[in-house]
Amino acid sequence: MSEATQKVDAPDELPEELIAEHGLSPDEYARIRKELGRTPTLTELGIVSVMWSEHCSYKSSRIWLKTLPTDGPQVIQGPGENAGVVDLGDGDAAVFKMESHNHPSYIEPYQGAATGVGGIMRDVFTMGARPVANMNALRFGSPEHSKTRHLVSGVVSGIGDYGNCMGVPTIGGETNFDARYDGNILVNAMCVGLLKSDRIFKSAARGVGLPVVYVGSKTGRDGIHGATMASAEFDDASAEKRPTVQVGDPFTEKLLLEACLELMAEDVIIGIQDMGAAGLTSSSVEMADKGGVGIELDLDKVPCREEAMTAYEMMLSESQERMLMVLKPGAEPQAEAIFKKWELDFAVIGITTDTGRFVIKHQGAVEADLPLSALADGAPVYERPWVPKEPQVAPKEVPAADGPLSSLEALMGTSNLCSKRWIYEQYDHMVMADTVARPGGDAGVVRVHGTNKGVAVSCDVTPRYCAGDAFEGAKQAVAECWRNLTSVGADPLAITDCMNFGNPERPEIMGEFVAAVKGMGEACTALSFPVVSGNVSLYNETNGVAIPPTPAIGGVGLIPDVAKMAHLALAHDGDVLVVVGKTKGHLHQSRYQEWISGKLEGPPPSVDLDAERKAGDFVRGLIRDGTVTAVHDVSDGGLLVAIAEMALAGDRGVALDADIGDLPAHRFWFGEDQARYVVAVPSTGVEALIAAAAEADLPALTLGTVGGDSLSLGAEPPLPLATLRSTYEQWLPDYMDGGREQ
Amino acid sequence: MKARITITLKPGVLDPQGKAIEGALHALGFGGVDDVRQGKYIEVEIGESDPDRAKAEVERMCEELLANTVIENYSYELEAA
Amino acid sequence: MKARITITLKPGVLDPQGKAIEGALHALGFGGVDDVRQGKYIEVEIGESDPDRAKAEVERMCEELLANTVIENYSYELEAA
Amino acid sequence: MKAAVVVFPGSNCDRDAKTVLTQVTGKAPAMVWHGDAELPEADLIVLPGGFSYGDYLRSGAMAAHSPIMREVIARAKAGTPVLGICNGFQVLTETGLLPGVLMRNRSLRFICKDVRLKVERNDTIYTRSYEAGEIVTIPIAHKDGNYFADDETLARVEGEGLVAFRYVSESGGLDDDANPNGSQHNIAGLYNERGNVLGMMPHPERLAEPALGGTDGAKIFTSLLEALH
Ligand SMILES: Nc1ncnc2c1ncn2[C@@H]1O[C@H](COP(=O)(O)OP(=O)(O)O)[C@@H](O)[C@H]1O
Ligand SMILES: [Mg+2]
Repeated sequence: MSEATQKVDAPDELPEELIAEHGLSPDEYARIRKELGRTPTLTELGIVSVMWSEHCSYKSSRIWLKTLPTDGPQVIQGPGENAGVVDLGDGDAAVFKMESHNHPSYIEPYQGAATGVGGIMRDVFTMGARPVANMNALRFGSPEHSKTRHLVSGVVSGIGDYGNCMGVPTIGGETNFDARYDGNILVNAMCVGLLKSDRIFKSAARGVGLPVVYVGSKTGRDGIHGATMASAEFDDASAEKRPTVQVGDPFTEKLLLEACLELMAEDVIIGIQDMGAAGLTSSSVEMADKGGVGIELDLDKVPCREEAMTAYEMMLSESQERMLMVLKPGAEPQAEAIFKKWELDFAVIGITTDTGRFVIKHQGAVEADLPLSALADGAPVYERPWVPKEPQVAPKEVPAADGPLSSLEALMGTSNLCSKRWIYEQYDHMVMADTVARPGGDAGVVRVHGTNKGVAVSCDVTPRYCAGDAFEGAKQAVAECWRNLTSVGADPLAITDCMNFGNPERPEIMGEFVAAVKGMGEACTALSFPVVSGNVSLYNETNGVAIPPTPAIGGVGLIPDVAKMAHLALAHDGDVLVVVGKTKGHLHQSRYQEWISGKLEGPPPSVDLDAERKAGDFVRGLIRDGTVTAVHDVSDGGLLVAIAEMALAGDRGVALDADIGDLPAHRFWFGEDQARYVVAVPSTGVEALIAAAAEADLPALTLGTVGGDSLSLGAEPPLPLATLRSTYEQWLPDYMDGGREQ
Repeated sequence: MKARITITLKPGVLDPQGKAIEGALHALGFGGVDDVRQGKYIEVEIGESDPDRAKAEVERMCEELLANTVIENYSYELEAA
Repeated sequence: MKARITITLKPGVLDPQGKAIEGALHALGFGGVDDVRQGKYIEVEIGESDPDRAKAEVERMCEELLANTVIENYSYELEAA
Repeated sequence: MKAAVVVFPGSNCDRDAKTVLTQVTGKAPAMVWHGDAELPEADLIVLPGGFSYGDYLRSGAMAAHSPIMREVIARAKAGTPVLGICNGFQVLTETGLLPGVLMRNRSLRFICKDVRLKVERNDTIYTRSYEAGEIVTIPIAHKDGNYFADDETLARVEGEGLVAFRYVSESGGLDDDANPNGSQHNIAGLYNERGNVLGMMPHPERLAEPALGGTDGAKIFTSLLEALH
């Protein structure tokens, strides 16, 4: 079947509305016509539209993403495959990626979030890795918005049900509430897997005449146009797009995982690719394109769940839990036996060819015959116009509230600083019995099974900083992620990202994107923290109002020996707290500013990457040589919030007596200056630590002494931990219960 | 009045539960079984005796809470207490 | 034939789902709602056209798998294809 | 001690069970696929946690009808120790080897966290390494762990001392706050009359090593090793 002897039965002309509905611009359509020398069939139009959608083609972002640093001695696989791969030594490697499922989660939070988690895990096990840790980065609208509670509840249970059923621990994440996400929530899911570095599977279908095999679930009419939907701006009519929601089946995915890993242990797979966005179309195009071959599919062979599915529907279906593989010839029976054992569909649906064409046959007709070069590499690339944002002028001083401790108490009971326990307790974070740092700390850590090496994972971005200044904000996101990994004692290795932005056709949005990429690039270079995989989600806006630029960063680090891991919980009375790094008292765009003035304005804190590196390397050294008994980086809410989190985690109070110099107390305790860590050290070690810091040219200041059951500071009445804990722990459960009692 | 509400997945929507039950029934020897679909059944006592108002109330409940109308349909019967 | 099976909790058996739905309905302003019970609804196509044999088959399915007869009751209707 | 771990489609704590059994007994257990007709000779059969068949229909229901379960039931009736953890407990109640059912948690949410358990007795093969009445920490991770039985069954279970573990507060109190899922009488684990079958919602295999945050779970396995040796 390698020759397409039949002709395509193309229509004379396609209606303009149909072309527009497929999200193709008149120019893009003209390109297709020219490429084909004729009008495309409906199936061809569908195929081109999904391949050229923003989601699959990265047409607005590609030229910028290319500027990111992606190399390093630790990098085994950079961007371009289903996930990135970094070296963990001893032949072990970590595979990871983050992906967005924003639009589907807004429309149907449970299924949208669940299928997002399913999709990212497939990306990871497609590479031959067993997923060992999931993370999730969530941005919801304001708690007061009428939809927020429903969205939180659905998204969290969707993520939980899928990951829990798969038996992959969800070891952390982040959660923000901000009115700027009211109409466009963000659900970014990350997965980390482990494999042996000489057993990495890729997607290229190298070789002609090879069987193309479909495995997993059957194809239904799920999510047709999902990929184009993910690239379309919302409007009030988007409720109409509802039936495109996909339903996840984590049980089938668990079987698919086990079946794929079992087959991967044999030497029969040439290329493998999961069917994600744009399902069969994008998986087969990518495999053929990367392998430099043509591909021909016989859709009569595709396992279908519904009757009378057309070629168009099969090619665009986004049914979940499916994979495409190219096998060594003759290996089909061996592979089929494994998939049958796991009660999954298995079908040879096509063959690789030497024609360089993408040929789709169905019921005796040729439904599509397209040059592969036009679909993948030939997809449009735009250098969209962009304008830089006006620099923010610092508004007047942020006013001070009464006392730091009473401010702290109030702050710890706000939606953004409160405990996220209500969320992470719905996620099985211990399954696989290798979770050595559970959610609630700076980074989650899982052991490499059977060793004492640990893989640390953290997800970070501070959208309010990015809204103030996308360049500094993106730098900060990378730096905070690096810092969180450092705080547990890990060597940060590399990142994945999820670039969530508004409509790139608006120059100011494109300007934010460009600034964020530049900021990320600068930070990644300075911290030797390259980008190995990622995802872009654009058009996150409703009725012309965009989300704040949200470049979510997911980082992975290595702890050579988990016995030398650090944690934020204060561990011994009498230890002394020391802040490493300079405290300048930057309050613009801070949680304190938001709380005291109801506004977020001004420039975000700037990020001095040299200082970050110096402070981080220093603190990591303290952890490795066992000098410190607890470590926490300083981020949202500033120093006092960091100290409070350490106190609550260890259930030990602190008597604070820092010499704050000339800084007003509220700036000292709540400023969000970067490149800082709070460490706890036995009192006998304080002097040496301060001296070592001076040696390393790092500011270090003692803050107080661990002990008791409250936080005390100056003349203010001490704040009992029990009071603080209930404020901190109760906000989210009370909020979520509010729906019942209103 | 008592409302008996049945909530089913819209045609074409994947039903993992139904699929798994079908597999289990086959394994138990019910070979001829096909097209298994699982839904929900909910009984509600409503403090409304006027049939028209009861109807309106049950529909509002289904739309607002009981059914996920993105992927589910619902039907119901009313029965006087 | 098609069997429409309804599985409900026996009276006296705790129903956490029903209770939660009731609470949510109250919160949504459906004040008069009471006694909410959640059950399952399962549709099965059976390859059997004789009503008696179909009946026997459906009952066996329910007893063996679909219902946990320790806590659940079942009822069903048959409909010719 | 020779153990066998039954693997159902959707089991996901089978490897964790294997790890702890290997650590404690020094011998890797036999991993038995649910579809196998043969169950190897074993001193202990473990039904691991996870989501057999996705927990679709009712948790544990479809696994309970797996061909291998006929053999497990026969062995249990003949006195072989059978330990069901989490999903394994749900399978045991579905087969009728243990009374009652595990319903959806009172909160309707999945809950993963460490809980405090009271070890009701230490005169069983599963608990001889514990003190009677000892309060231990073991994690739970489930959505359907809300134990329910009718009054008569409950009275029998209590009367015969079949409760293995109860959810308690730090100080051992049986208050409602310490009950994570709404279980009757705070029941977290249950024996059969003969004492050879134990079903428990908490996951002892997850806290059996200091690096994971505790070792209270290991004593179930050391007890078995001692008893079955
Ligand atoms: N959606 C979530 N899922 C899982 N864990 C979460 C989620 N949101 C927050 N957490 C956890 O709560 C803790 C606090 O989060 P965060 O304040 O973002 O930490 P950091 O400031 O160190 O980045 C972390 O351990 C994080 O993993
Ligand atoms: Mg941190």
